[in-house]
Amino acid sequence: MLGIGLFAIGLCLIKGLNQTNMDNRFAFGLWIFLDLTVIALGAGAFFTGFLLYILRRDELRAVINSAVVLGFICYSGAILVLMVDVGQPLRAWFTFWHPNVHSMLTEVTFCITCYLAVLAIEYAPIVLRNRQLRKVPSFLVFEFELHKVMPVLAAVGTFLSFFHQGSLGGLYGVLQGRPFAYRDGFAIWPSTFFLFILSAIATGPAFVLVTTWAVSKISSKRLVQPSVYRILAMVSGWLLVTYVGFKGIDTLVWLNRTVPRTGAIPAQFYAWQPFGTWVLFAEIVLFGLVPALILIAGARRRSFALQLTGSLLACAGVALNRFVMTIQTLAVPTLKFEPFMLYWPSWQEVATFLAVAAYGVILYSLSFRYLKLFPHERDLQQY
Amino acid sequence: MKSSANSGAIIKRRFGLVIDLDRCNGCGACATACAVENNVPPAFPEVNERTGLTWMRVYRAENGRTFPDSRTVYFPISCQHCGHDTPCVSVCPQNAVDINPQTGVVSQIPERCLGCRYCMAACPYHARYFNWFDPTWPAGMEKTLNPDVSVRMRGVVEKCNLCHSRWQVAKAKAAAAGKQDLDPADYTTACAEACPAKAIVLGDLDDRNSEASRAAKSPNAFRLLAKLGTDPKIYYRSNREWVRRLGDADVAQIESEASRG
Amino acid sequence: MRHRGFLAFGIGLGTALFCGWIAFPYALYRQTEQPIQFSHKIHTGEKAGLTCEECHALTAEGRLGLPKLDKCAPCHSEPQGKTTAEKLLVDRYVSKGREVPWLVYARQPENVYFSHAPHIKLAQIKCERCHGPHGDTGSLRPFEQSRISTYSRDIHGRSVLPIRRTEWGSMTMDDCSRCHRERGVQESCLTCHK
Amino acid sequence: MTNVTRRNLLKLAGGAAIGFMASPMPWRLTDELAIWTQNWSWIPVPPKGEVTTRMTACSLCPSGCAVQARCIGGLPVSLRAPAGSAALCSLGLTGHHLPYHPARLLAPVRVTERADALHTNPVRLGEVVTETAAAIAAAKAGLGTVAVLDMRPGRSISWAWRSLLSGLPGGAVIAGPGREGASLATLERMLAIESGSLGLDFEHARTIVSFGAPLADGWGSPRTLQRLLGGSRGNVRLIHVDPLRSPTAEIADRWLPARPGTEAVLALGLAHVLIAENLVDRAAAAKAVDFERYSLLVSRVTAEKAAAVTGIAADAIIATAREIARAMPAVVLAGEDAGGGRFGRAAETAILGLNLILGNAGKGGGFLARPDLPAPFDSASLAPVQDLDQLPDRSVALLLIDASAGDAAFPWRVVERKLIAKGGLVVALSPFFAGTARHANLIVPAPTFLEAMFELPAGFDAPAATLGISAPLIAAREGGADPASFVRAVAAASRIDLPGAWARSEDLIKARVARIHRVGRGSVMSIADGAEKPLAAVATPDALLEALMGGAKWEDAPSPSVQSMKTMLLGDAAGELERISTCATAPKQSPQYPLTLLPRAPRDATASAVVSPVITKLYRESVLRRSPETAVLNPATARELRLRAGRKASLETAAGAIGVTIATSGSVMPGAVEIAVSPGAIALGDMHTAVKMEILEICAIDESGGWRQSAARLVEA
Repeated sequence: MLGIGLFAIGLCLIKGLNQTNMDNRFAFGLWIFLDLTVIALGAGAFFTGFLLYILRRDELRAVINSAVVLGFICYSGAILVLMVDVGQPLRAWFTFWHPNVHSMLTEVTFCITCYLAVLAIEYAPIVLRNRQLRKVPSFLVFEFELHKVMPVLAAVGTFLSFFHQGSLGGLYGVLQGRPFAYRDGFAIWPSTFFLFILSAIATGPAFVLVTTWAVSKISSKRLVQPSVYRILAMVSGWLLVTYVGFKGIDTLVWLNRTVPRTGAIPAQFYAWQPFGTWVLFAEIVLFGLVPALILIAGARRRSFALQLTGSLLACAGVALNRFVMTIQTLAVPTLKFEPFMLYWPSWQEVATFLAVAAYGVILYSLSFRYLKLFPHERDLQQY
Repeated sequence: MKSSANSGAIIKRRFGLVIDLDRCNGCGACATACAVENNVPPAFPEVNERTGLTWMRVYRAENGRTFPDSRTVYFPISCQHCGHDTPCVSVCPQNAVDINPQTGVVSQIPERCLGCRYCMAACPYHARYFNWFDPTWPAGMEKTLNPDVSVRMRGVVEKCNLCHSRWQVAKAKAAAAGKQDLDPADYTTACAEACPAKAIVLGDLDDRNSEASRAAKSPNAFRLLAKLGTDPKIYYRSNREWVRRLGDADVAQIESEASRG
Repeated sequence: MRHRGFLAFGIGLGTALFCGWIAFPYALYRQTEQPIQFSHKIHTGEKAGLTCEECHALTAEGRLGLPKLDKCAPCHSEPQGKTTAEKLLVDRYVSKGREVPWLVYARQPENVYFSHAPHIKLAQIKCERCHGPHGDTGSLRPFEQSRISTYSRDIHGRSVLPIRRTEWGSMTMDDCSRCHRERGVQESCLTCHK
Repeated sequence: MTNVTRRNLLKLAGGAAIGFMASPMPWRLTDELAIWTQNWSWIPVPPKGEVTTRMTACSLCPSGCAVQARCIGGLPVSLRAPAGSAALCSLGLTGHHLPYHPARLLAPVRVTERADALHTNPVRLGEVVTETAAAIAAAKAGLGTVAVLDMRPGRSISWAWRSLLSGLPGGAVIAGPGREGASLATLERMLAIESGSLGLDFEHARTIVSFGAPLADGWGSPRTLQRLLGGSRGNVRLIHVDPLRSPTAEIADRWLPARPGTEAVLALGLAHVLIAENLVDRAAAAKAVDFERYSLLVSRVTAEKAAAVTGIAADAIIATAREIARAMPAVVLAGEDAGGGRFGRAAETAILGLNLILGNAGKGGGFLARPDLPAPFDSASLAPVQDLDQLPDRSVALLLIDASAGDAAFPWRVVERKLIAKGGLVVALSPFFAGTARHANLIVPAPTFLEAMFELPAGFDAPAATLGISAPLIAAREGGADPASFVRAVAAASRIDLPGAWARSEDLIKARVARIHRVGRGSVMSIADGAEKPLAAVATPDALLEALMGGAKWEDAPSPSVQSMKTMLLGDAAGELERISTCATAPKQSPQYPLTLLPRAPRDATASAVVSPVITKLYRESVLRRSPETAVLNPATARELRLRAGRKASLETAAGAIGVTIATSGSVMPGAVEIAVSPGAIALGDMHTAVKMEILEICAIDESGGWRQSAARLVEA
């Protein structure tokens, strides 16, 4: 899988993006949509860090390492894909040299790269705790030092992440040329800025929960206390409720104030199959409110099954939201006399992403094999 | 400091096009002339209407009635050179898009562009095009390229810039004659020049006695998606009410021939 | 033990610095000799007594460049003196009516639209400001071109660092816009790019 | 001295890393690489050189528009219309691309068919000449006849051909089909004009009644279109008969969508109203020997009857007739049948007859007599110029195709039928391995636009004879052959001596110019300053030639009088018209072919063998021109036949089938199916994509070499 993927990447880099099925209308395609999703899910890393180091929820120490690794994978993976997605990767650094401070994308680029650095540093001590490396005295010292600054890093990471999750939302919210995506905002940020933050931190823990569960299934080991799952579910659930609340308000404002002002008619947006109004419903209720309630209920009733379904639904929900913002926005026509369009990714696009996914799995399993991702793993094996 | 005062003299123009849709009969000469002038390469065999490069693109639209009452209108659409909250300018992460203060032209600099295509997502007119392929001409045809326009490489965005190279040439000519500003007769776009029906007019929209500014003020003149508040500098005019409704953004979607079924 | 460790570190550091600072700049540029040697000094001096404008004249379209053969031919129909350059000029070019394929130090890249007219006529900038004082050079230095970017060393900066030792000797975008800013020229990408 | 441990290596690496970071190398490399992407060696670089402006004229169609070329280092990089003259069409704007077209031939080739694909192998020009001579000998020996298919008649090279053929069995020059205004020949027959031809005086017409003449699609001179679209539109009215809601219909003041194939009835119906309401020029009409018969005949076709057949309301027909009579002079054109070909003799006679009863013959704003251009040389005997349908089937042993000055799409089937059973030899003169030349056995590469001197005789729609010259701007390519010298070579090889002292095409053109100068009539119109001076004021033939080379045009003095001994309103189609007038009924569709196939053929798709690859901007790269793979129906028709938009289907006629996608549009006539004709892959310069069966190949055809609308059906895949 990695092989085919790398081949596809090679094609795209050497022959150019004509290898994809993207076109002048679908300037963004599968890659951007999945990047957004992945980064949203990766939010688990910083948010758990935030809960642990800033809010001092020490139970979460059990999953923090795993969360950090996940975050690292998600972010590095996303950046890898982005490098293939842009037409001129060798010029990507222009963004740092000649930045346009008004562009949400600039914010995103800066934050993501910085945060990736932070994650790398957070990753370091986990690596250093490897038995072999512990032999080197200087490394021990280094690790110890790192531990002292960890809260600071967490804080920085949190700030950066909050910011770029927002910017990712802003990415679409500011498109005043696209009434479907455009949102009014507070200060310089459109509402999507905050909604993306909320949805990301809401689903981040859910994703951590899912992965942790998956890993323990595969390795058939108990990795964390059920209580940890419960906290994650609870946190995720309540955040999701808040998110859905705001999302609902935002949608109403958008439909009744923002859109009419642009001269467009909301009904038109959903006049095109397959993107009927059901999308809106699914986004807010089916994959928003429902998982939220399930999660809370699950946490209350100590039912892991519920927690898991809730988490899965929540993750699906955030994916759907990112899909709508990316693909549907481009599919809906703006001019009266132009057609509605659809697009299917080419195998190169899919393969490229699978390669990154594969890289993620490999990196994670290596970390799991050689590093101590779940500190309580040992103790839990006792009984 | 005569020299500095001299070269710093402020010239502010708002060049724009006024396109008379009642004269346009969709011959496509504007699109062809544009491609020749701006070294836009011919299509690869794989290229279709969704991946092509057409700085000036002519859309066909119908009034939605049926034979024999059906009527067709052609919308020549290039970059609309929005003057206010220009959607593509603010989104470009590395300043590859800006507005020339002297002409009001929205620029797109292929050498700076990294090909993220965010500007294309931002443009409501789909007037920006991405180089999905390396530009290629049949052997020998590169001898017919216009030396005043650089050929774009694969992986960057390009679009209409109101034949800016012609503006540069006219400026140089004026400067050689010691004049600060160009002679309007020396500067027109390839599309306006080529239109057999004289349906396209280029002019300074601020210059009260330019033909363009006068036409733009006519009651039947309108701008596409004007309600978005981006103040585009390309005006359209038609005496036919249904055409104006098609161009403006507040009527229900009308079946478009452009959909090709 | 400890001391040897530092030795290793030092060696690494040293080689890297050497490669980066001395070897790299040397390897980066390809040096080519001009087709024939030429002395501005002789032509501007009392020998020929030409002014810059006589050969590098501004056209009505605002173009300015190297003189064509017809400028050289009148005097150089016969070799002026014994130098090989003279011989080459007459045999290879003047007699055959072929233009001399000079390598232009200051040629701007394909994506730049540069016209001398506004700079000379309107802003009245002296040639030396950008081209340096080569009006009185006795010979032509080899043409240096980056192997990677294909840019002439003159336009991309003599130094490998983005620092300028002299007012001239570099015609990067930054140099242009610095000067434009000083003179309060309204700038945008399309002012210079095409 | 030191043992290498892993840790030392680590430290070495660390040192190196820090060292590099502290050196300019990594940073400069990043920069250089970015700049490298801006100057990729495989991205074409435009030419350098000084800018010049040169004048010439476009030879790509008979209109011969003036052209101002912007040249860099002497080579044209863009073409435009000089100030004050008609703007160029997409073909003209890209004409300077053609010398570099991928289909361009640079050496004589033999065409062979292997694995049902065409291949070319280079041959020496000598071989072509000897084989042609051999074929001539064979023809003389009784194998068959010799004919030349002249795709651009009226050029002086035609005289060379005609004198070459004069001695040969059945030797004739066939005027290439698919020419605009070919129908004028019918009018000439009706007026029994021996010498010269008819010229059309659009300039002074106040009404243009166009039966399917696609004026807005580049039919005739662009000047006409620009008059119709331009500001001065006020003084000319356009009445357009066309089942297609075509661009011409869009700009027409009145649009009459007559059912395809009922044009003749509509014309007779109009004639009926004109005569019945006494709106005709009796004096002029009475000149016709068969006026009585004519009026009797048309009296049968009442407005109501015409309405029933054509599907146009009776009062609309009456109103139109009155409108015409109100805004005289009104010229009536027989353009193209809904299939893009000629109407056929009966319909043409009926339509053009209107001109005669309106008294347009020899009147300003109508048809003027137009003396032919002087021949380039005198010759005792010349082979006749004929239409394709005058040529008997299975007769031609040697067919020479002269596509050197342009080509036109037409169904090869009609030509193939003329060749002798075991298919005679076909030799083509063409710059491209495209269009008509693809059907030849041997191709001699002629120079193309801008590579050689081309003469531009007036198009059919010029009131008086004119001559312009397209001057070369590009040196002719190596391996090309000059048509005239080819004629000479063939003549020499088969021991035919040709009159006149000419060796190359230029000589012929110069000779003709000299003769025009001797005639001394008319005036010379300069493009540069728009000044018009009498020819008498031009001192020498060379001065005239120089002027013409500089973009000027010679225009003959108009001579309006049409002296006609025997005007026939019913021409030679009386019988058929009788039938039509008595028993014409609305065309019925056969149950198995319920649809009428109407191909839409814009000029740039059919008027030339190749177009600039950049024309893809109008076809594949945008939706301006419909895709040739899209069959468009009226929504009602689609519902009736249970065809769904977006579905793949096969479009079938008696002649064949092609794969299409179904689309619906209100602009299509119920019961019709529209398909766009577009330049094929080869015409657009794509030599690798396999040549597809094209729409025109499945249309019905007529003997004169045109396409007709055809009965068709759509079968969903």
